[in-house]
Amino acid sequence: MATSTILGAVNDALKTALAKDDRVVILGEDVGKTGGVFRATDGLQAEFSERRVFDTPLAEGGIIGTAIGMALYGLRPIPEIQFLDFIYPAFDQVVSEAAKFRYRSGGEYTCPMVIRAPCGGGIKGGHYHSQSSEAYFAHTPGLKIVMPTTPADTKGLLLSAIEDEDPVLFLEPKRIYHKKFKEEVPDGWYTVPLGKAAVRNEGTDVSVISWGAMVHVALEAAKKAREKDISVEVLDLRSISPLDVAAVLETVRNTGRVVIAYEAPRTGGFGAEIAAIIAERAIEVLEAPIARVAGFDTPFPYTLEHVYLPDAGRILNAIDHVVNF
Amino acid sequence: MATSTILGAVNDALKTALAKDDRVVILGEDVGKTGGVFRATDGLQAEFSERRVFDTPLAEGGIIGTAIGMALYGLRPIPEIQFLDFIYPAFDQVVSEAAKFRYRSGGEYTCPMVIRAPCGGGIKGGHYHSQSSEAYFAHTPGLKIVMPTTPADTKGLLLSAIEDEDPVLFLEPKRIYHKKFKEEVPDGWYTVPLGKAAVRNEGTDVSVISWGAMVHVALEAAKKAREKDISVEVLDLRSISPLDVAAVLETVRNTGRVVIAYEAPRTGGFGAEIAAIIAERAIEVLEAPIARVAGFDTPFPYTLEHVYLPDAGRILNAIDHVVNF
Amino acid sequence: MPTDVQSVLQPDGKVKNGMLPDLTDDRLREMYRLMVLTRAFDDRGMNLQRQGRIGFYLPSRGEEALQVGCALALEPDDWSFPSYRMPGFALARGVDPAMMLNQIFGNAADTCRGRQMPVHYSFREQNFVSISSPIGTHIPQAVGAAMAMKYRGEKSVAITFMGDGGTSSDGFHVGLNFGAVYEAPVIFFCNNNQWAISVPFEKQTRAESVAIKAKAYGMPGVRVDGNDALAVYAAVKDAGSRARNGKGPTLIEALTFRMGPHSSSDDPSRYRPDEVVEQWQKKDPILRFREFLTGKNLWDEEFETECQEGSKALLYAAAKEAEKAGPPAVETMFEGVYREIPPELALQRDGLVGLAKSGQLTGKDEGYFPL
Amino acid sequence: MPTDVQSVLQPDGKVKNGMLPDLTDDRLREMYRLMVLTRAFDDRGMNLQRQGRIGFYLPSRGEEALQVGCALALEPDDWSFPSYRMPGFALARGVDPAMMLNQIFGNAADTCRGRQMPVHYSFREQNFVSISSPIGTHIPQAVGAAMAMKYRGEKSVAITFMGDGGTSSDGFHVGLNFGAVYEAPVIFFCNNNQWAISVPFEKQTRAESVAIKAKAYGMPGVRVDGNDALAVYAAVKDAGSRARNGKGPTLIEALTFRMGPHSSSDDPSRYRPDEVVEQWQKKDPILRFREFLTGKNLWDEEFETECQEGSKALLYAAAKEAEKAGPPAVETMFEGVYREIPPELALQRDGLVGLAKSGQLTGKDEGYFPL
Ligand SMILES: Cc1ncc(C[n+]2csc(CCOP(=O)(O)OP(=O)(O)O)c2C)c(N)n1
Ligand SMILES: Cc1ncc(C[n+]2csc(CCOP(=O)(O)OP(=O)(O)O)c2C)c(N)n1
Ligand SMILES: [Mg+2]
Ligand SMILES: [Mg+2]
Repeated sequence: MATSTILGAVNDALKTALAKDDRVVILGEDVGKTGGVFRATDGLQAEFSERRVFDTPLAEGGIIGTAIGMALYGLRPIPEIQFLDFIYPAFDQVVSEAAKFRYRSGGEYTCPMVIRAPCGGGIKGGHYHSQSSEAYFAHTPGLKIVMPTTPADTKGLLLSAIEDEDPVLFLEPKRIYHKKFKEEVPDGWYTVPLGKAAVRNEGTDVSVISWGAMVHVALEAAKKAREKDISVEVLDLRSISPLDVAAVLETVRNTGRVVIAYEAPRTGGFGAEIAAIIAERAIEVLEAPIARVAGFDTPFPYTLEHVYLPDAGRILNAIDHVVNF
Repeated sequence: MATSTILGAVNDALKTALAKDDRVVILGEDVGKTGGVFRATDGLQAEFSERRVFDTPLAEGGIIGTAIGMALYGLRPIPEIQFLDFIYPAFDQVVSEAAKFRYRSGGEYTCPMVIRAPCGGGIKGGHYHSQSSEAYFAHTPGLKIVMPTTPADTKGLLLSAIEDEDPVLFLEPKRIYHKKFKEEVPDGWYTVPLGKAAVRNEGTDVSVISWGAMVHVALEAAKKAREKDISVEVLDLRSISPLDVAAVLETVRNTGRVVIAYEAPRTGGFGAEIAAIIAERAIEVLEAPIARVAGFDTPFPYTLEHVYLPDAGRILNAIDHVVNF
Repeated sequence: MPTDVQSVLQPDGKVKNGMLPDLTDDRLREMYRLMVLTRAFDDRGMNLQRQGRIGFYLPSRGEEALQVGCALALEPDDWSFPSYRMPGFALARGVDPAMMLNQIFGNAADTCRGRQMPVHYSFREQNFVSISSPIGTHIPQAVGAAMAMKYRGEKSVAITFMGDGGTSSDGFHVGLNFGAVYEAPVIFFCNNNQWAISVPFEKQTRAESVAIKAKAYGMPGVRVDGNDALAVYAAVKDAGSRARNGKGPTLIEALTFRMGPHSSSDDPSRYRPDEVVEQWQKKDPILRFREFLTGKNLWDEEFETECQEGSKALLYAAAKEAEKAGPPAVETMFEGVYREIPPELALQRDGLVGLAKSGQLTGKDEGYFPL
Repeated sequence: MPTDVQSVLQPDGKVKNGMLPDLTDDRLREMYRLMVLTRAFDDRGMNLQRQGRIGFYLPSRGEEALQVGCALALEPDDWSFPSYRMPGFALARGVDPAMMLNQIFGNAADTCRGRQMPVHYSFREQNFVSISSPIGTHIPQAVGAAMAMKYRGEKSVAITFMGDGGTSSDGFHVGLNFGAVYEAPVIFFCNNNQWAISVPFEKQTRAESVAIKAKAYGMPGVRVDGNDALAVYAAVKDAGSRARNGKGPTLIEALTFRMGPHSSSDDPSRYRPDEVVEQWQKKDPILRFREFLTGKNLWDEEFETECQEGSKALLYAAAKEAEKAGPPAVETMFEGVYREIPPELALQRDGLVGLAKSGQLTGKDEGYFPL
């Protein structure tokens, strides 16, 4: 058992999967010799050969389209999209094809594959290297969507995704690839189940529901709230789809007050779905409005990114609001 | 003043705009000689020449990409996407380009244009001729989104969209192109403002908030509810973006009970945003959970489409639920 | 030059010197029978639609030769990623027409479980991959399957079909590029039937042909008479052996003509003059093949009746059966989105089934497809 | 054959017989000055990044000739849709380097108002259209602008640039196809610098060249030595006059080499051998042009110092100014999403401004771009 960052855990999971399962292949722009622009695939081509790990031409539709074909035929491809922002040329392949193959063919054809993509802000990437577009995919039946927040989860969730018989979008919050912490990550193959949320901080006064890098900001806010004697429960969704609705409802029942924190533009973000579920199924326990702290309804800015991204101060402000309602 | 269907009103608006403004051009697959597969552009090429109304090769990215270039240069293009389901090859152009041009260039370049696309189910079109994907676009700052429900609105909203200085996605619920009703549509140029909802039926017990073809189903449900002495207010959003939040909050304050009805898959649909706004800003007036009646979280099916699409029975069931809570 | 059009049969059905592919008399007669069956199937489909018994149909009249010629040149293990105008290809690959009728009725026995529009077939047994409507998406998928075959060291090929309109799609560009870069064992087959709904080929591209587009990807491009089953057969055989021998992909352009409407909802008289259609009428692929068979003493009236009446009777009976099968059950709508149904979707299902049982649903099966 | 590489200057700076474009001595010296300025700008950019004063930079070292040669062959009213590796093109179109520095600092004086990453310029005055990161999206946009010029009966052209990697994008395919179909006055200019980050040209396509891809669209494709400013100038002039005379688009492939890293975050030693770089070092476009000027007695040490030191001093001072300007105000972040700010967005703005004023924000400006 070694300590690892999230990025290291991604690499470890990929290596573990390549070693175990000959169906696994990795493809994408720059994933080969240079090991990916973030180095997530570092060393993998050298270890497993160009047959297993290979560079592609610059066309995301080709990357996902060929990966779908490989998956239909029985391989287990893990395409990388260099930045989630660049998945749009492949949007048709993802939403019209990967997501619908099993259903439309009555189960005759399936495409189990894991699309990996770094997502989110915090690295000064401007409009096109910062977006969190999980909500587009969450509104697309047939896809699973995962967003890890710790190194040990990252490896276990990625291996679960690779084992899964359905297409999974594995979104890696690039902002915490290296930062926040290292932790012990078990050796070898192990899985963390998809569709299960995790309570990252127990609390009684208010629930902050979050996912991705924002979970760490929520934890920071929880710490600050503690100083004011407010006890915050932080729920990390881990999977956007399937969604652990039971865990969402449970934390709401525990606290009766909810703040939802996410990076994407507020309107139509996945936080809206969480709010809607609560308003539909647990309204009787609510003691305050459901507050959302999110990115603003603007494109992702460059210079002011630190003001755009929800910070602990904004989450704390929302916590105060629902607690004092 | 002549009576017209929604489809007729689209044609009328386009003709009015072509006649008035030489910057207006119409492009798309089959929009020329044959006048569009739904005949929305019928007769326009014959009247205004191939210079103003022209067919394109089969590539939505090319249609929207060239339309953006024309708009940047000062024309006022109205590209047609044959079915909203086929906008995905142009998704990158829509969300990365059209939506962000004004912002990213600090206002130096703008692309006012109206993307017309028939949307929604009800014509037995299966997976790929039936989807209502407004939520994807509603989560994309920089776009405006309109969905008319009556002939007179259709013309007025479309002319507003054409006048607008920002890119507008004009979604036409194809299921009611001909059906439901004809009504008087004023001659010549007139506008109905974007961003204003309309109360289609006044009521006091419960609000049904809806948009597109579903508004008519909601009205049918309201009628049935009336028979049970339940008074239903039906709010037609008309614009998804900008959203008339004031009208949403007002109807909720009137009735204290809400049903949101939409065709798209339930999870992550735009109805989630409406529910979230209410849960955030009007929770104190709510006397019941916020109910959503929506498409299911499956791809759009063929044979069972009439069971997939929310019907008056399902809306009525939800009305009963919130009224008896 | 890719603009040469390869052919075996002359317009009068005579064979060009020494070009005849190596096919037994039985295979030749089988080709003919399959072409006749394809036309009968299309007629049946259009008829069912006109009678209001199905919602939509999309015929391939005039394109029978390329479908059958191509199918017979493949091996059983080869995979196909067809476009939607390929009933004859399915039939010639051995799909039971009754299964195809189940699909166009969208009934409970349909392999797609009534989930897709008519003609969007899926036939696992024949490695005939589920068709989707968005144009071109399947092209890189075929490349991916071919890459997987190569990865596994197998000798199979993948073939994929697109129309002339489809050559403008993103899928065409990325598919051909990836196919060439990875030297995948894949055949790109374009049915150039001159029209994409109402848009003629000249407005689709300024290239002198589809075949020449192969140059952009560094692969061979060939042009073949698509109304000549034997020429198509030969071209696909060639491309197949290149692919099987590690020489990578080929782009084949088969020149043909869409004799009918785009689909049951289309009225081509709005956009194309009858004269053009009449010209192509003379190049009817079935008649030409009949002349050829006659010249070889392989055709007589009895065989003709057997082909024609056999097809009709078969399809008539199968359509009746398919109609009887009835729609899939409501709860099937929730199955197969994922391998296992997620808890929330199960809740949605249970809610709907409850409403259905208690008679609260009011939606009606109405409306039919206008395109 | 499109594989012939057009050139004017031989590697030693000598002119091939009779090929010299019609340019005054002053223009020739201006070309040189602009190339030197471009290199100085790139050096300044990389330096500022290394010093931690800006977050990211992306140099064009080795590609100066094509940028300048191309820019000088255009008319002021022509529109350009550049890719991100074109600082020299902007400079040669007359953009003030101070404005470019404002952009890479993302400061309050930036035309983009600090909203985009460094090098994603927008300069309305020079018809230099706002750059975006997604590869290839701007290609059909250039076609649209050209279609609008034609629609209005104007004589301008639009030019658009893409890398070798960009030729694989969807935008390339649809852009060239639409451009050809509508005979739009557009020039497609490919900087084939052999690499797309770490992916070499051979893995990008199996086509024998980029230029040959023009065949797929029925337009002329030319190949030109991209390190030869005069050859590029001539090719763009030619393509421009074809376009202005209603003859439609041209695809130009300029062969060059990315001498530096992909960007300030890239380490090319991970994926390409130094030898290749050294070979291309010998083909340095600036040295070659200096030889040429020397041969024509248009160069001396004084001129060199003027170019070199002039550039450096200018950029040094401008960077200092740009740094001082400071970031845009928080409320500007909400402006310009739409022409008028929608009420809901105004609420978001007011909320944030309130929090900022009361000191409740805790986010820090940290993190820098790794790619
Ligand atoms: C991406 C996409 N855009 C538009 C359509 C609508 N559409 C269906 S068929 C068709 C024409 C296709 O023409 P072609 O590729 O030549 O094939 P053919 O119908 O002639 O066999 C169009 C535009 C579609 N299915 N997919
Ligand atoms: C759609 C898309 N995918 C991936 C990227 C990431 N990316 C940025 S530059 C680049 C390589 C581009 O190579 P090329 O087109 O040859 O241009 P060059 O950098 O050599 O000038 C890649 C893959 C992107 N910007 N857009
Ligand atoms: Mg066609
Ligand atoms: Mg390059």
